[in-house]
Amino acid sequence: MTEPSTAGAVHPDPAIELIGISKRFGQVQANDDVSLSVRAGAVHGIIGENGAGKSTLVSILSGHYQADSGTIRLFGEEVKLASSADAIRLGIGMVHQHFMLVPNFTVIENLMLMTAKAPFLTASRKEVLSRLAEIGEKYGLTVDPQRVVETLPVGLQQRVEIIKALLAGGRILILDEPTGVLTPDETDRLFESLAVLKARGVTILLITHKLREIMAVTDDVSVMRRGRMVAGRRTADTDRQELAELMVGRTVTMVTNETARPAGPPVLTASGLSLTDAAGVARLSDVSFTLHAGEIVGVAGVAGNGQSELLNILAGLDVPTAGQFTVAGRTVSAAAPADPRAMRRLGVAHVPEDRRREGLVLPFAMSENSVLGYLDEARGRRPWLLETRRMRARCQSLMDRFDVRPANPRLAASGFSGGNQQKLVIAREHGAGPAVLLVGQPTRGVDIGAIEFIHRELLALRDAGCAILLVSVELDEILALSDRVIGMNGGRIVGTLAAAEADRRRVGLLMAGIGGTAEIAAGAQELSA
Amino acid sequence: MSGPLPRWADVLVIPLINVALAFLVAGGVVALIGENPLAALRVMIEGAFVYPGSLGYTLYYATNFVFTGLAVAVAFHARLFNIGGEGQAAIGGLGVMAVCLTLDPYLPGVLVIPLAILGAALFGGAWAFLPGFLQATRGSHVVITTIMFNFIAAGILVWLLTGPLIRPGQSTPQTRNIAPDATIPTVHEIARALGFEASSSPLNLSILLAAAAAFGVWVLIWRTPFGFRLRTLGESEPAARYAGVPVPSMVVATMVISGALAGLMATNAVLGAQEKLVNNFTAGFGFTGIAVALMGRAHPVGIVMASLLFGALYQGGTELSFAYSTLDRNMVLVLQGLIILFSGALAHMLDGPLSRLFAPRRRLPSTP
Amino acid sequence: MTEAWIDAMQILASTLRLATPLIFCAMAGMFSERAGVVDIGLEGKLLMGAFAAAAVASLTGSPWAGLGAAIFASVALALVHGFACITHRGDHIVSGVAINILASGLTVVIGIALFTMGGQTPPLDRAERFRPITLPFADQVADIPVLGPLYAELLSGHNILVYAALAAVPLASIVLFATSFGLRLRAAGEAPEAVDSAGYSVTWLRYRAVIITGVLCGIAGAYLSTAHGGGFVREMSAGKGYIALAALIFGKWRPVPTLFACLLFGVLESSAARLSGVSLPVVGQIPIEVILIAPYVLTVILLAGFFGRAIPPRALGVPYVKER
Amino acid sequence: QDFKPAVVFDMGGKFDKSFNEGVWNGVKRFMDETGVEVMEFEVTNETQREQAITRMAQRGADLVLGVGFAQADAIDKVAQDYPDTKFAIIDVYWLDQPNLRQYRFEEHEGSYLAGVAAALASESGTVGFVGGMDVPLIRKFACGYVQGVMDTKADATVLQNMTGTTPSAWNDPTKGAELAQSQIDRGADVVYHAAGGTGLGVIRQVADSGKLAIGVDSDQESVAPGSVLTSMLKRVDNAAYDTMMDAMNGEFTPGIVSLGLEEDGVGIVENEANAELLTPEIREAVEAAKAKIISGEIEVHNYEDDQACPS
Ligand SMILES: Nc1ncnc2c1ncn2[C@@H]1O[C@H](COP(=O)(O)OP(=O)(O)OP(=O)(O)O)[C@@H](O)[C@H]1O
Ligand SMILES: Nc1ncnc2c1ncn2[C@@H]1O[C@H](COP(=O)(O)OP(=O)(O)OP(=O)(O)O)[C@@H](O)[C@H]1O
Ligand SMILES: [Mg+2]
Ligand SMILES: [Mg+2]
Repeated sequence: MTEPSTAGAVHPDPAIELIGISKRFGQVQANDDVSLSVRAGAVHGIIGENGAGKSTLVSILSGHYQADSGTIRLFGEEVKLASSADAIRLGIGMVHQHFMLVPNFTVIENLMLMTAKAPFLTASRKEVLSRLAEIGEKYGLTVDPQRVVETLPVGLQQRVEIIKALLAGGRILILDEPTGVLTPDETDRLFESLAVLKARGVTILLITHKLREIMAVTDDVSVMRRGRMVAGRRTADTDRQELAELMVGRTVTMVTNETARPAGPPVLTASGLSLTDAAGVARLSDVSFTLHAGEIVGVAGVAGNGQSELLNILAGLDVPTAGQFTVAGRTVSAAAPADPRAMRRLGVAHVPEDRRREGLVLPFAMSENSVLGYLDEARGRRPWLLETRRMRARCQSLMDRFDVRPANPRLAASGFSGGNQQKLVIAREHGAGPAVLLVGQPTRGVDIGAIEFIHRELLALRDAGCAILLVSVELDEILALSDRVIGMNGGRIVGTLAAAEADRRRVGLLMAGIGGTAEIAAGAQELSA
Repeated sequence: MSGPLPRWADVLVIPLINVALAFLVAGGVVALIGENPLAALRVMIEGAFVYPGSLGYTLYYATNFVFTGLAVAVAFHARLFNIGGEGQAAIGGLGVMAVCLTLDPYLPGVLVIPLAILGAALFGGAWAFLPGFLQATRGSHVVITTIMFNFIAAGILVWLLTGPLIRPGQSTPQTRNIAPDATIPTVHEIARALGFEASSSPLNLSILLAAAAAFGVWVLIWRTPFGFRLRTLGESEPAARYAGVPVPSMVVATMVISGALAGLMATNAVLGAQEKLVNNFTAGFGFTGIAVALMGRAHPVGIVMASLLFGALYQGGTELSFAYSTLDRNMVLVLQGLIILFSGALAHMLDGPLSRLFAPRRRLPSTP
Repeated sequence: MTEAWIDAMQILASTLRLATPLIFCAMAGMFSERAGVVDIGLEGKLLMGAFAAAAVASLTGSPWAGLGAAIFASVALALVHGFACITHRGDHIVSGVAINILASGLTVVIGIALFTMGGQTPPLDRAERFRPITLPFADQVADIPVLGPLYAELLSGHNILVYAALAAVPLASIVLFATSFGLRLRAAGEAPEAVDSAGYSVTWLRYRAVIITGVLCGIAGAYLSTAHGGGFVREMSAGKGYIALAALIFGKWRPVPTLFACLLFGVLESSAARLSGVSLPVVGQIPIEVILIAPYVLTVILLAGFFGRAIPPRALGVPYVKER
Repeated sequence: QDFKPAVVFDMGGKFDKSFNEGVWNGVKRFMDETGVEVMEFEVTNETQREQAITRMAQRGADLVLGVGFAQADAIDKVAQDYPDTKFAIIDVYWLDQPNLRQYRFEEHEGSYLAGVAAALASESGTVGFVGGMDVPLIRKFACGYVQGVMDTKADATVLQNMTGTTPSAWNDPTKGAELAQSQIDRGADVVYHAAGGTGLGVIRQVADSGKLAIGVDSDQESVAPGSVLTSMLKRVDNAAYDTMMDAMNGEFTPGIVSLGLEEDGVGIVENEANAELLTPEIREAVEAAKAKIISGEIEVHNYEDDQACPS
């Protein structure tokens, strides 16, 4: 196994050269003639919208996928990466966007999964322990080898992934969106580790959506869009504005919520909502807020901080373990649970976070999807039968109204693009004329044109008096649409900001769990220090 | 990779090819044994359609398979795998007898028959209730529980047929006969009553019930809100939950309907043909339902067609035993296993090659 | 007292004999399921193995040749299962059902073709069977109280496959939990993508697992027809494959608890043999059917999670798909 | 050739070395002597019987022979449907059709002799009986056997087990072996079986343990040479042979034919092969008992008469 080169001795050739890489999945051209060069010993960032092909590209580099065409060179030598094993042999370690760990194995078992060469584990165990000690010493990365992985916090699980990647040889380390699941604190610690690794001569390829991170830790940055590599910059020579525009391919002029509006009467009041999961972990703690007619309340937070649980409770999908909420005169609590159908009858519509799994039944025709959750719309004179014609007609009108293409109700949902699928889901919920609309990640994986359309529709719906609760991990989306912003962290509401006082920095602090105006001020100083 | 297949190919060509493959392999086995597969096939076809009464037998078997096939299919649509058709049918038989043994001395046949049919459905459904309930509430896999329930049903039936229900003074594990007017009339009896020549066979009017059941299942699955929810659950449980489908009760309801359909097989076999409850009368037909449902792509029309095929195979297969000393009807079991393998487990083996065959023009220019 | 003790030892010895095929099959299923492949087809492989063993033993006169044939036949079915489930991502349960039905048809069809005896093989004579082995000094120590009967009645006097079944349990433990292969095999059933990203082929691991399953089921089959039984009769597996699967679940996919589950089912069966027609104090004569269905009822109760819930391997039954 | 006889074997199969095989031997003798082809079918499932018998009649069989009481209902029904065809059935005596002959064997008498032999051959004083399906017919075997044992050795113990309650009990040799072993464990050193194919397992297990077995229906010496004390013969072969001959020669008569010791319809094997096991003393005792039964001095209780066994 190759030892990482020592600090300072930088290889003359680029550590990684990808030339003309293409990869197609079925109908999707995930990578289209992509070329990339990464300097040895540098931290190289890759950015791009959802679905731009970033993960695909690095998965090719780690041998997980095989490119349809193109050449790969490592330190000047052309290599063939027929499997992950080849990449590992060549010293490429990868931390995947979704962890590649066996959750109910111990840390050391997970590490041995890759390293064990001898038939029996006793020998391998000794070897891994000594390598682990070495890595701890060299890079400052330590973890209890006997712990079962699923009992570790996410940050530590990620550290196990990094250690695994380093065990592979540690010449090149690839991290695919490593911070998406981390708390700001954990993120900071990750970046500290990366600095050490870099100092030790490891070449690092970092994928992230967060321009702040790109600016903070990378030396170079490449931008992907729709499967192509569209630009490469020295980080020092660029700024966030330029990168953002490169990413989406044009100047970003999004609709924003300019008109400050007087809030209407309260339509949904939540008090003390809490949810403890089967494992006894508190997912949501004591959440209270009021939603008024004609306002959009944005819920900001890093994924996994209770927003999804909140949406599910309000939609009737989960029952709160404590607390209650009231809507349209009905109070829902553990003692008086409501199911999604009951919530819909109360005028609560719900655009789920995961449209492919929840919001749609992919093999169903669009017409059938257009009545999902609203079967009454499909009943005819004989209420025990569904009327296909009614269903199609309804779907057709939704499709026309929301510009869903192709506008054919008979086609299966699976054949539509993400943006069009999402438009149908929003059209369906919109069409119910709701008093409250719960929206989760309305524009995830949706292209910019559709984003604009969806945003406009949400604002129009609000103007018509609907109360909208918007959950999104996209800070920009929250800022653009919200009349008020609720910051969530660790299942709690950390603070609430009015549209006027909400800016990136303040909302970012809320997401980091730092709430209250005084605290914000203190936190801001701390961060800038 | 290539795009999806045209619908007609998916619905028609693929099942036919899969069945053809099964026949091919089975033919190979016959050849290996040293017999001519075509000659054997001919014996089976003649045995299924040509001899007097053989068509009646073929349709009688097919009727059984329609019920058990529909039972499997309904559960399939909710992505539940009900392997318990065998046990549910057996208990359905008990349902028929529960009604007939208690009521046929007192009530006229016209009243007993509908009650007995109801009994078959109720008992069959009840036997599927617990596996469904355990799946819905405790997550016990319905596949394993239904297998266990098959064994338990067989045990209960043996106990009853050798004990409390045995016809007095008899050794064979079976009940007394149902009063003649309380049985479902056979087709040859009716034909003879109308003055036609008809060789006797167990084919009886339950076949009409089977046809009605097939149509009913079609309406239920594709035309009712219940069916919509059931299919939603089958395609995506998260979507079903999102849409407000009460998942646990849906699972239970689906299993009960599935079990009731399997139980109805007893109306054909017990109330129509044997006119008494015989041990082991289900004879593996519950398992055949799996092959039928897979081959018929869980659609009532497909199931009716597949049932006819299997009816012919079962009837024709018996003829093998008469015609050959080296072959017997177990050849049909081999064929059945192969059909499940090819049209079920290996269903998508041919998708790739076929879609290339069907859609050469739809292929996108791929990067060199 | 000694009488009762000897009785107990004899019942346990019978238990051991009856549990042997269950142990083999359950260990077989453990390999497959730990690697992520559901195996409801244990029953079919067991039956096929039983047939192949008896047929070849009868034709060649050697039980060892029969054992080899059983392993071969059972592995062949295992590979069909692998081909459907691993290579073609077919439904594991459908494939298993197909294999069970196929086996119950093929054994009879081939049996009739070979022997024209209605699907059975000719009864095997002594040389064609695995014979009981009397352990050294069994007769001498038989009279020593307590330990004597334990050795002479319980441990001694079984055929070699019974001892092999007992050895299979620690062996399975070692392979699964102390070797690199076992580690990766288990990982393939928990998180196949982790195995893949570590540079090992999930497909090949799973294939090896189903092959091991085939081998063990083959041995179980050979035991049924050439060791415990003296020839093949149709459907002689009689649901043992399903019971083994239940034992595997009951044992939470762990070797030692699974062994005990097998022994529990074995006790039920052996007491069924001894209790038939016997009138017990208090309860009187237990209907034989009650004892016969007890394993199945027990399994359902276990599955319902009333004795603690079994958590299956996470990727069990999930085909590993790299690219959609 | 015009005469077309047919035989429908029952569960257990025609090579069960026992009941069905006995019939098969008679059928074979008939075929060998007359050159007539006999159509045959083996039932493997309860639902096949009626179809198989019907099919035989349909195919133009002049005589259809059903093997075993389980076919009673089916043959009763088909006999009505095909009044021109002749039918015969073994082990049934309760039907009434003008074209049906029924054979009844006095198995209790033969079993009595088996009991005498077992009691005398046993050293431990404990002997066993393994029955197949638990039905009155098999209880009749057991009952006669017990009487034979007790009359010979009053302090003997007889262990009894039935294999099961369904027809599959006729074909479960492994279970038979386990039952035999459990009896041996409890001290039995002679085990008599009346269990069809299941009995093969009984004999094998008994032989493996170095004890003695008593076979049933046919001479089962060949199953485990040197370990079979004797076999209780039930001359179903004669029944099969006679029926076919009669039917061919136009001498077929309906009604019940009873075959006991007197008619040589039952008995036990006494020949060269078991000369060593079945010692002259035993043979003597058996002969004496046989004479007494025929003369009526000993009355062997028939379980079927009152569904009970005096013990
Ligand atoms: N295994 C796969 N099978 C089919 N299509 C895939 C597969 N993996 C990715 N894709 C498709 O390829 C395209 C590029 O995906 P990729 O995961 O590389 O994007 P990404 O840039 O990493 O996006 P994100 O920021 O959301 O992670 C998308 O359209 C995606 O749907
Ligand atoms: N992960 C995926 N797996 C399979 N097919 C996919 C995947 N992602 C997208 N597709 C299919 O690829 C096609 C193109 O999808 P894509 O999302 O790239 O369209 P698009 O041009 O971006 O449209 P839109 O602007 O509406 O998002 C669609 O038919 C879609 O169903
Ligand atoms: Mg990605
Ligand atoms: Mg898109």
